[in-house]
Amino acid sequence: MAVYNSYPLVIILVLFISAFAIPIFKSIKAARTIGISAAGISFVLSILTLMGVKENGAYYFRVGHYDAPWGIEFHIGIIEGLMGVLFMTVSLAVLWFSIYSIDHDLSKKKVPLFYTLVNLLVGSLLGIVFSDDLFNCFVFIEISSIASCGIVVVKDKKENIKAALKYLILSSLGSGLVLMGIALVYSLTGHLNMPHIHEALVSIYPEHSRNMLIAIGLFTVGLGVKSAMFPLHTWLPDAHTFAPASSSALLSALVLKAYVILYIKIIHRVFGMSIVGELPVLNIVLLLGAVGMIAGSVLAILQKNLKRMVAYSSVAQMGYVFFGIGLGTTMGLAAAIFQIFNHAFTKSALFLSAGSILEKTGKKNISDLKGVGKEMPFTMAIFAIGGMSLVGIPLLSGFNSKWNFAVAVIEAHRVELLAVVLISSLLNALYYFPIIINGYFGEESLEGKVYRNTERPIKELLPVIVLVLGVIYFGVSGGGLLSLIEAGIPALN
Amino acid sequence: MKFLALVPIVFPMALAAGMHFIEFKNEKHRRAYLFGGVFLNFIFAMMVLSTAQPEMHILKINDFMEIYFKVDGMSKLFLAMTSVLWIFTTAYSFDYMNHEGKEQKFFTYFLVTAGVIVGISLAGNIFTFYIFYEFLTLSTFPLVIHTGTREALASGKKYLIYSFSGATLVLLGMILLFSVTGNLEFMPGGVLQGFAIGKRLTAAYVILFLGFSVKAAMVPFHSWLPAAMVAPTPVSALLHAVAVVKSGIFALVRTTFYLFGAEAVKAMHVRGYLSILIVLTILMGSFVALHQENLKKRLAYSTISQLGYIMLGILLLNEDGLTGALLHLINHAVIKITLFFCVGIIMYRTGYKTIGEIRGIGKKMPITMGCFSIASISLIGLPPSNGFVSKWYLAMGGLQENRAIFVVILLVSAILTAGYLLPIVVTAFFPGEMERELVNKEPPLMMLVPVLMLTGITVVFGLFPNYILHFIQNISRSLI
Amino acid sequence: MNKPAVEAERSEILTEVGKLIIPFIQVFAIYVILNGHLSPGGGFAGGTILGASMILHRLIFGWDNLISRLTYDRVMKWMCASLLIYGALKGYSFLTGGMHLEVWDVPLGTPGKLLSGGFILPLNIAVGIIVSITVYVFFKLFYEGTI
Amino acid sequence: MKGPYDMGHLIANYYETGAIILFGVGFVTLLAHGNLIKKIIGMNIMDTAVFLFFIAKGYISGNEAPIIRSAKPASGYVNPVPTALMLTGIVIAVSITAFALSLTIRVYEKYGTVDLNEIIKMGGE
Repeated sequence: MAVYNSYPLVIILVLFISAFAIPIFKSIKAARTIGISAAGISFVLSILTLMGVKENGAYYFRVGHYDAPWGIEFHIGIIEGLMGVLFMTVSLAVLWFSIYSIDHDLSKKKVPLFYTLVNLLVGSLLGIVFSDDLFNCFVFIEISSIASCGIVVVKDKKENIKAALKYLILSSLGSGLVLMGIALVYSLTGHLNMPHIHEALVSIYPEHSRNMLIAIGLFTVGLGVKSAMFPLHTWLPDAHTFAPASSSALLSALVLKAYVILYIKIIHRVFGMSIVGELPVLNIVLLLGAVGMIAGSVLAILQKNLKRMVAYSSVAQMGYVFFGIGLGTTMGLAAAIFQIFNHAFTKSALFLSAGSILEKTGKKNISDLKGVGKEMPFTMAIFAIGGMSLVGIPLLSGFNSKWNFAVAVIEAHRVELLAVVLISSLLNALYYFPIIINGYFGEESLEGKVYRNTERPIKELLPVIVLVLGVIYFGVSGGGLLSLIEAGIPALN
Repeated sequence: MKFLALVPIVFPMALAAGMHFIEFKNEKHRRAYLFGGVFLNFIFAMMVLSTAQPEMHILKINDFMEIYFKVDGMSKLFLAMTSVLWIFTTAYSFDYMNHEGKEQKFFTYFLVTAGVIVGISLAGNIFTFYIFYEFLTLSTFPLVIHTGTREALASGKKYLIYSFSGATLVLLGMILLFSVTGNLEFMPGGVLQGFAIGKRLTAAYVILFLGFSVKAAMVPFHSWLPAAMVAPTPVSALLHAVAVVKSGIFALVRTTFYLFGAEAVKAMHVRGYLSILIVLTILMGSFVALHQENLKKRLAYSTISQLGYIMLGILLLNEDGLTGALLHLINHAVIKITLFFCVGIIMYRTGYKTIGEIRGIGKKMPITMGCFSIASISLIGLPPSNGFVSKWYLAMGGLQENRAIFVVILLVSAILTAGYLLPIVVTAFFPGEMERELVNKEPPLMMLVPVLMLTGITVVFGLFPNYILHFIQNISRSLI
Repeated sequence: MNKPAVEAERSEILTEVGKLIIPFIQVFAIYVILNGHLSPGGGFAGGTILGASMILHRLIFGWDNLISRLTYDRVMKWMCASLLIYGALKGYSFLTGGMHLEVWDVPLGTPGKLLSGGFILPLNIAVGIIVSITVYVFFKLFYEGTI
Repeated sequence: MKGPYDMGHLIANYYETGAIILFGVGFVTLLAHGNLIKKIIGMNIMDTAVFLFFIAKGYISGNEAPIIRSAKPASGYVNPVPTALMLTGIVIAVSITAFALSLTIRVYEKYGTVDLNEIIKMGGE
């Protein structure tokens, strides 16, 4: 048993303990130091974990003194390791950005609370990713829903409270459904540990297929609500629009993703493709994903508020993820996980830059943003790169992601679905390009604007630039990541 | 020297970035910087073309995504054409843009586009091509909306939507093709050796053809081109004659002969349907051009019709047809850029935009209008102009395929071309009663010299077509 | 945490009964917390009882000397400190258990001996503090409308 | 053996039936009511239904509560795992409820109503 095996647990412990250490000190400076250094330590540990897993393969880590059927286990494969690195990278960048921006959104008293909640949130999300025990996952889900509502409502405006309440109600609906699903699975098998459930389910499959269908349906809807699967996304635009920029970035980049990872684990580790393949669930997920890809973009086109538009675009991008899962092939799953990376980096960069624009100019409507490219050229450039990545300009990660989906669709012999992927990316162009164009070009819009008068200093933009570099890196050399993901998928089963 | 190919691509972009850091003492210094830069880039491009090692693998992301440059006959032809014409356009733009304003911005994107075009011509597989094809849209877009008026923005939006829809189709076609062959390298004769021509390949070809024909302004997808006429004249000239539409044509040649191969396309039985669209393009372009009052719009529709010839030549899939098409690619580029420059000079000197306003202008600007007349005659295709040579080969190609109808169409269209170009010449030189008072004379030398030299090239190509003809015949022989 | 503007007049009966039973409730709470190390009881149950006694105190005696010292910041500090202790102890046993490291073997304990239960006693106390404070804070939140 | 669609199954497994009915009641209350308080009540009913379901699943008729006093073998006790899980579940449900209620109070302060439909109607943006 190598030392790195315990790092996932250490990461979660460090994040949780630091989260509760913050309120003791109360000063903003201490909160920042503790919060960011905990995230930094976790970041390093997550990289070490990934390196270890890459070298020695997936492993189980027993939490506490009892072995699997009774105790809780973590399962760390390459996918989980990658997710750990992704989550820690994004949250570190967001925390770094929040140093410069969070004071603007929150009252002084609330700033330490924000850092507490962020650390709690990231810790619980990683718990969802790592844990191999369904009930433990449920506990982490609930912690994360409270914490994510918390980082919405921490900005004390009435819209935020409304949005958080809407979010809380729908997400507790989702977790209720998930819990019912767990109850059904438990009543069928008597286990909560994923591989054990899987074994038991396979042995009793044919006679209890209806029960399993209900259970997996409950999981689909429950986790679908939480990860904004298309018709269940109604809470998302409000929550992501009104939250502070840093919170929106975390919510869209990480929170949605953890539930998707859990869903993938439920499909592949709990039920297994041999059972799920017999049930019609994946086709429905595929359909909802495809509809979401189109409808999310159409809804985004209709929006007038910049952050709201970016939020609706998340619905479309999550549609891609479900689309990939719904294909039911290895390549589809790999494409979905790659899209998780792509979207996490791109969308957090978009939210942070949109938040900066909102913060510095005070304009939230798209129609008011004409000429903002002259006032904040670098922020706008970051926004432009993010937008272009989602549109699918080559050499940015969005293009690679779409390419993976195309390959997956062809491999699954469903060529007609290519049209959905391409139409969706065209629709993306329809709402990102006008903003970029109106921001940078056009005689009328540039009049009276002073060059760089509201620009953030480059130092404050560095975290976002790091995220954008990630977008470019995955665009230029996405092959490495994809083959890593593909290598990790067998361990999921 | 693996990265040699990157030099002419990156160098102009570096120049463009450099413009923002260097403080030019006066206008002259900047002109020297720009002209020197573009000329140096021409030399770099020539160095790449004459390199001993024609294949350059730059970066491999996965099987599909590989940045790969290759020098072959086709890229030599296209790159030589674009980089020569680029020099003329640069020289011409100095004075013209002085009058238009915002030169800094203009030359930035102008240089970036120069690099992108080199990338397009050197691309060794369709993925690399696609990247530069998208970048071409992005880098020419600011040029199209250069004036920044509401109208310009609307046209720019149209341009973007058309181009991206086309590019999306291209992507779809690429994916379909890749799913069959797993190889997207440009190779003479195509990558389809040993593959049965199935529905998917046919679909891929049609989709790629339609996708690329958006930039080549084929008829249902042409309307961005006249709309983009709001751009300054050098940009229009570039869009039409050199960069954008020609890269669409270039892409069609690459797709048809280097990816699918003439044999495979012949076996697909889709040529008939595509050539209906193309014939429509030729005739409609000419007919609409007849009714255009605005000189630039008239030239724009003329471009649409002339591009139809080239696409027709490509789809004939025989040696003479392809020779004619490639020859017309070059000839049309030279002629059309001359015509646009002449119209640009008129606008620069007088501000006149429509045919009614230019009565009698030939007497005040004899050199400009003389060049315009020579170019017009060449485009109509009267012997011994270069237009005649290319149309001759196109007609030969049509006859070889036993399609006399194409020859008829070519003749009709030639008459129509005369119908929309000659009135300009006639009104300019023979104003009749309504002569107008014009005080302005010929434009500055920097604008006149490029026009004269281009006209000279047109004449030389018409009188001595053999050198370039041989080169092109070699290419088409290797492909069919 | 400001003093509410209007305090209801205190009832004599309530005050006297409160004085009598609140200490008993609290002692019982502590008993339940301590009893939980190897037998029924424990921090959660005991903490709830303790929290209830604090609520009762607040209801009967109003804003008096004792309660006014339990400011939000102060109780939060207590709670966070308990959480830290809890996290550190659990983290230690999770990690050593998971790594099969027995640096210091935590004893399983024998029924009836309070200190033999290893981490269970401090964990129970921490849980008791956390739960009682949570219950009390919830009450305050809904009774007074603010935290 | 009775067939799979026999109503007798519903009666025989009355606690499961009851739990599912309760779950449905909670679900509909949560979704259909505009009033936030009722929504929260529905959420609680839903959670309670799951607790009931879980604990019923752990119960083995005739066995003792799992507090080891005598030397009875393990088979003599009911399954303690669901109970332990549901204890956690209850704590979670309580905290979510409390959080939701406190948010409701704030919403009432700011909007003057607890009806979500009305709030959305006024919601400016």
